[in-house]
Amino acid sequence: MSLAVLLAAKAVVLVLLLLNLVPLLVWVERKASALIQDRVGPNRAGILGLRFAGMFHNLADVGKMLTKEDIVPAGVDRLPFVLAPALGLTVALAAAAVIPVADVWSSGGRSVPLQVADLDVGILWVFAVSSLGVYSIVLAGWASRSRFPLLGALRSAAQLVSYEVPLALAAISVALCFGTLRPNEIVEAQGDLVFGALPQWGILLQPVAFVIFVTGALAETNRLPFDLPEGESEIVGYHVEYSSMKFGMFMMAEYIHVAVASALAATLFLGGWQVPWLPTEALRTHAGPVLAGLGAIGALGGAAALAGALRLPRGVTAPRSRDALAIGGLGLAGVVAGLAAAATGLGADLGPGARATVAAAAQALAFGAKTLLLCFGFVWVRWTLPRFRYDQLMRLGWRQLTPLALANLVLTAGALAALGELSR
Amino acid sequence: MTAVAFYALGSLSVLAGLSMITRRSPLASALSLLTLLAALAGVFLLLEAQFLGIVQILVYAGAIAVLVLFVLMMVDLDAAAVRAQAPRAGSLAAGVVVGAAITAAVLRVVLALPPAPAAPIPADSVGTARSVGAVLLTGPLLYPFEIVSLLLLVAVAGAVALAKRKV
Amino acid sequence: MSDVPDHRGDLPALPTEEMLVNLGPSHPASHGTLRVLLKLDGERIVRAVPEIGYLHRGFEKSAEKGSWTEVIPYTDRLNYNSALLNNVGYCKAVEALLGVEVPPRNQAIRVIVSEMSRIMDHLIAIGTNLVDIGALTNFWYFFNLRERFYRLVEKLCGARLTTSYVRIGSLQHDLYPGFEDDLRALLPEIPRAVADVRGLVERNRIFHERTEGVGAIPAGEAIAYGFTGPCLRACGVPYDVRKSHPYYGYDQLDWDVPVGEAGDARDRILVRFEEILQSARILGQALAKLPAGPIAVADWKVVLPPKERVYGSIEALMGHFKIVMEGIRVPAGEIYDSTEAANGELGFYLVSDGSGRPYRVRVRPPCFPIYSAFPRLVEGQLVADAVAALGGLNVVAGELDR
Amino acid sequence: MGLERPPWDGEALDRLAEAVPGSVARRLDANGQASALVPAAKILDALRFLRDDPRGRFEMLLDLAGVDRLSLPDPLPRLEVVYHLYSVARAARVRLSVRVTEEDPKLPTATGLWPAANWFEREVYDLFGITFQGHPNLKRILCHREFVGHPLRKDYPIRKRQTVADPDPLTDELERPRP
Repeated sequence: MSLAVLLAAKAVVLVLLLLNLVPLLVWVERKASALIQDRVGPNRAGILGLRFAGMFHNLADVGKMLTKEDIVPAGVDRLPFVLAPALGLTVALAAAAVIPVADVWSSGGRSVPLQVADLDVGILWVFAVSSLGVYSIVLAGWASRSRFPLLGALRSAAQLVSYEVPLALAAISVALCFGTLRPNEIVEAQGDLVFGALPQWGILLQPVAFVIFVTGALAETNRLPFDLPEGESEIVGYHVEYSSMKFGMFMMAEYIHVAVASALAATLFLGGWQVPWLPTEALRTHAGPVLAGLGAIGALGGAAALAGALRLPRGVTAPRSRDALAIGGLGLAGVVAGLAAAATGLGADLGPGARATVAAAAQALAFGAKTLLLCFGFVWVRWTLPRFRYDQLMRLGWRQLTPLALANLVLTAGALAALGELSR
Repeated sequence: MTAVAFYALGSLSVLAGLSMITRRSPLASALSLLTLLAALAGVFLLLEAQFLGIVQILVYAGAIAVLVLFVLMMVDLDAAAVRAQAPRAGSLAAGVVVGAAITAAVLRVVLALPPAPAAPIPADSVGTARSVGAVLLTGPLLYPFEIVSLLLLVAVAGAVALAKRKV
Repeated sequence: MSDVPDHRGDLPALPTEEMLVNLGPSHPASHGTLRVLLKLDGERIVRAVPEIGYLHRGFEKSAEKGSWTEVIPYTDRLNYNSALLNNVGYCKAVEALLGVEVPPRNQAIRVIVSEMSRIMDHLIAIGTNLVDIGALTNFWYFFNLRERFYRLVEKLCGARLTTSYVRIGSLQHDLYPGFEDDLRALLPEIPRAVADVRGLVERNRIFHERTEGVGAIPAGEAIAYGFTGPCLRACGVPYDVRKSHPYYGYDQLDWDVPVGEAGDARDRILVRFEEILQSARILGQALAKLPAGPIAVADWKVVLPPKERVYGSIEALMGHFKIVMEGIRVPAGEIYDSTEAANGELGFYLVSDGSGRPYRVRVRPPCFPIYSAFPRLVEGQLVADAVAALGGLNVVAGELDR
Repeated sequence: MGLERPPWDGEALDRLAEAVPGSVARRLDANGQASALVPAAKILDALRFLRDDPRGRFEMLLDLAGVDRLSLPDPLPRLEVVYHLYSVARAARVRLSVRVTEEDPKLPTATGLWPAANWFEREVYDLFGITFQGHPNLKRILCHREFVGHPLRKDYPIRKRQTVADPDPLTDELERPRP
């Protein structure tokens, strides 16, 4: 039964992690767009005078979403109308279940895979589950009994089904290279080196697939330049008739989709939890220096926060002095904790459990960094490109990406067959 | 536990199937179909046929049922118009006959199967992508599989040609 | 990838029911209160029926109620993105009917405020058009510059939007000391902002695909529909009132009329880009040549005498009294006079009965005939094209509905 | 810097008087602007001549506006429609005026000559109550469709309040053939 408890615990942690990633991504989106657009971005909402560079706007948004009147327009199909946002959120969360955040934690005969479900066909699971996300949009558009949402739903049904094809083909090329569909095995395989120097990441083996995958992922997450189901300046979107937290759930689902897509792209192409040049065994053997390195990174981050805080206006009356104090305090705490960790890593002798934990932490950090980098890429693209038109989108999907992905797949298979890799 | 899950999923799929053919609203029918497909995928997963279960969702729920919905949205059937076409006695009877025939055929096949092996099937032996691939692409099923693929390709080409001509 | 402007060949045709969709009167892409009823076959527009009048305020009727001067604030509200251009256009028409000519300094100032206004209008037109096709960031690059212009306008006129700066035969007041420096400091910002936005769109394939051939109209048809301004120039017709019928010394300045070729949404945007730069050129030259001297005509029947003179002399007092009580007496007659506003030829057809009140103030708003061609521009194209085309026309409801 | 008047093409009107007999009832040139009073029966011919005359080439209907002459010195016939034509090629303008009586405010439509006339004429119809015969879609354009009266007429009571509520479904125009 402890297996079930562990599974449940991992699922809860994953869901909480993803749900908390949403405000972070929203914040990144707002601040990054502000940076790109030459403006300040959110900086007003605060708690006790603390503002934290607009971080609390997300809290305010949650309060707003939860307390706004929840309007269900007359004439809608009630059940699907209510079901749609919940479905979207559920599906987005479920897709992440097979993605490993670190290598299997093992110590003294016990081993815990650091992912919710270690499926043999894990990659397919992500596609299968996220392909259900289209129902959320289609049902929302249909049930609203309104023309603009219906247009959004039509666009969405066509778009999501179309882009799944190149997306899956790109992923399958990678799976071919590594000979498995199990995410953890794919990541493990990416720890090997090619030419004796470079980590054998998916992006090195399959650069074309990476481009196709990221393009398809943008389309699957309904982000610019593929945000046609939403298309706020044209058809206003499939969720026009939604308000309050129902609308909020669509938004959350979108950001979770972004996170999941980034995580999957990191898993397939950027080596997942692999710390470059440091396979799990090496991390465990040298857990002390690794911990010291992590501590040093934390200390550097803390120092950066402290330095930033020192540049904020200070003084009793300055509006951001409390921010300076709080951020500076946190930065100081980070420096102290980082240095302490570094000292522990260098001084103390770690047990096998601790060694595995340190290795897993380093890998989880690497994975998180890669995922967030890709998420930032999503944001960056959104604020740079205009939106496609429906026919252009379809043309890109069917006439360019799909043949390209097919050719890539055939070439990959041919190359692997020539190298005799397929008989493994 | 497996048995409980099996009976739950089984009855869910039967209910969803019934709901699919009895619902007046096409949308409700489509949603019932979706539920049915998901429940069947669950059954496959219980049988350690991971690949099949997930492909079931990916292909049928994720693509085909979406296309069904897509067409439904385009056509936007009026519920009243559907109600007006109440099933006639003749077609109802024909349905019962055909249904009974199919059930009989399925039962015959199922009853003729050898009894289930006593030991549980090892998880990695049949349901994985590797084992399915081995059966389909290297075994005696390779030629039928490829012929079916060709047939589907021809069907797609034919559909495109027909749709284009209608312009 | 094909470049056919007509998308019929590109989408496989599905026989589907036609759907009616109301774009507006409240829609994010209408930038005001416009309404278009669209009949759609899937996403393709079979029929577009525009309805206007949601912002009809009876400008022409209101103008008949007060004195000639009292019309000026109403003109602010025509194309509210470039109120100064409307002020100049109206006052120039009344002065033409009066037969007076404003002094050179006044003319130069009018050129300066007109071009500032034109730049501001084009910034918003391009910015919002790009927003309509999903490129949101450009909007801020332009609006930051526009905001700096607005600060300048506010410093000059005391208002940002409703300027009412120009007076018949005069101006509200002369430039404040230091205006030239403020404007000169702003001039280098203009090409910088344009370069920022061009950098994002000019070699962006999505931008070109979204705008090329969208809402296109050949030159001959554009003329028949009464297109003027950037929309006509995008078709390749170099018609600009400032060049063809120069006023205020535009002919003595060195600038060019940019033209496009295809008359589509892309050329409208590109022409406006270029016009912003040309206006910046004009601004630089006008600043360099800004003459000294009075800003008001020396006729107390047209402009209010200076306050110190009113207190000191009976003639000035009489003049002041007459203008305030009766208004400016414009001789009976009719006149059509036009200027180049941001959207095209802004014409005023004035009829005076010789009293101090306008008998008829007819305004020819440039976007009225342009918008009337909207169904012609978008039928057969996709919903997204309608939105992209609408933004390029820069239809301003204040001017359209009056 | 002079106050430059745009060239107004009086000669085109002279040619018009010659080519279309009876089309120029009177010249109304004023303030240096060439203008002619044209009888309602001749207006279409006059417009067509000016548009097609190779020496005139007034290919643009710049403006079309109404005037209620009720309290002008020359008040009858009461309603006037003013056409401003522009030649892009020659940068020249002319003005034509047509007057119709209050009792029979009818004019032929110019939509066959210029598509621009469509909305201009609708506006004049809306605000002055002049009907343009043969117009493909003569309905109000600025005022609400339930509005009663023609507001730019001088005798329209400006204090009058009207309740207009029912939006125009516009579906009638969907079926109308495009001119």
